[in-house]
Amino acid sequence: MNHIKLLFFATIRDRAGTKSLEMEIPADMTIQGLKDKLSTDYPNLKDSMKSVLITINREYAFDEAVVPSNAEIALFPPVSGG
Amino acid sequence: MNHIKLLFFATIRDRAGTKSLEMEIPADMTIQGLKDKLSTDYPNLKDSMKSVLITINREYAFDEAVVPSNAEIALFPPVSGG
Amino acid sequence: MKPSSRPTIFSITESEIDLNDLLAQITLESTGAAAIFTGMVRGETRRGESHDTAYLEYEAYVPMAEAKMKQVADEIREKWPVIEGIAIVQRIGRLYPKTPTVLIACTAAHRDTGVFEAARYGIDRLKEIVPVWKKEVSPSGEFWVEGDYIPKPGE
Amino acid sequence: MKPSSRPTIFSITESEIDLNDLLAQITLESTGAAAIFTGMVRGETRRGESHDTAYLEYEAYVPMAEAKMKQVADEIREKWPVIEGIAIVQRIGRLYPKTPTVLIACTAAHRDTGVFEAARYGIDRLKEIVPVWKKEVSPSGEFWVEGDYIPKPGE
Repeated sequence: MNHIKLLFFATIRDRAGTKSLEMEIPADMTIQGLKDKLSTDYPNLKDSMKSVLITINREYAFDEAVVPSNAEIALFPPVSGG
Repeated sequence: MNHIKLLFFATIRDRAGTKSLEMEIPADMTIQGLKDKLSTDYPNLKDSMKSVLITINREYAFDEAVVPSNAEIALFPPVSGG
Repeated sequence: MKPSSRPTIFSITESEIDLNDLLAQITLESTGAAAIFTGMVRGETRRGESHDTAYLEYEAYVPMAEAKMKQVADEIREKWPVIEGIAIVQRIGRLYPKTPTVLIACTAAHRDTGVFEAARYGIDRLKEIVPVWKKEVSPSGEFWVEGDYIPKPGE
Repeated sequence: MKPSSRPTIFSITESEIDLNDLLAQITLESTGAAAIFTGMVRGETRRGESHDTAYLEYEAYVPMAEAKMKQVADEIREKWPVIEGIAIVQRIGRLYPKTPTVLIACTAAHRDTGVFEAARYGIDRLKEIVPVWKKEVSPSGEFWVEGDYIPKPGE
């Protein structure tokens, strides 16, 4: 199992009800797998998983990427700064 | 005769040796006529009269314009601000 | 000029954006021109659905946002190698109408070598890839403003 | 918005150019974007004949320069009617390297409606028709910088 840290921002944080979580995941889990797990474990997040942006260690990541151990994973909607 | 005020800037002022002059000119004198008069009266200015910009009452003026009475006439090189 | 002598400033801050100070920090002996973009909180919006805004609440994923600002600066330098200094600053927290919230400034020796285009590119890219979000609070409620850009792999 | 409520600032000044203050003066409740151009004294010039500059001495035909700045602002408003505020400031006197000498700033509700183009147009026009001149003083002597634009009737 791999230990990872999750960070939530903006609408995703509001739905998760928390800014961050730590969890253990299987060593070969992909971003898609992580989304599926979050949809199951946190039903409030299910709808958000379709359009969420995800980063691994502060770089944008995509469904097929495998989540490395001790990764900092962030989940957020498309950015709206400026 | 018309009374006018002349203002000189930048290189033209350096050559004229003064910032301003007042003079009387014939009532029908044009800008071209004024340039000719200045070339004769102030030989130092002769070379400058080819490329000088001239304004009448703070608007750009051209050779055929007649100089009105009490005009404020300015003579200067192409601008270089910024 | 060595690339190392070209200042690049990028920061997420809760403090007021000081244009005079930032401009001075990216002005070199060889600098003759600067193009600066700032965005402000609009109190009255008339494009799209007309509405008023009491304030905006900005938040950022700070370490990633600063890394992505550096990436935007790197992209600017690659596209416009003559750019001398770059400043990219995003203010966060509760910001009221008329307050500058973001600044992109680029300097160069001359104005005709890309400073305007570089600043424009900078703000466009910031709004695509720098992880900052704003919640709009108005007399009638509050809602998150959502962007629509989906970064591509490698961005 | 009534044109009368749109601020237009134009001035020839011997004082420091304060970007923060000028930006605040042209920011309305409906403003969301500003493009600002500033020019500075270059201490080192490498384009054309490479040379160093100790300082520049600026002079202006003040009342006409301010009238022509107003004309530049009017031209901007005619070409980009969405522009909200405009500031055009030229500093004169003895100015040393790295000092901002000129500023053109334009504000609008959104960044994609011409603010960048308007600011660029403003500095280009200022350098064509606003009667200001600069004398360059360097270790090797001094000379007047001369422009090359000849205004047309009506300009």
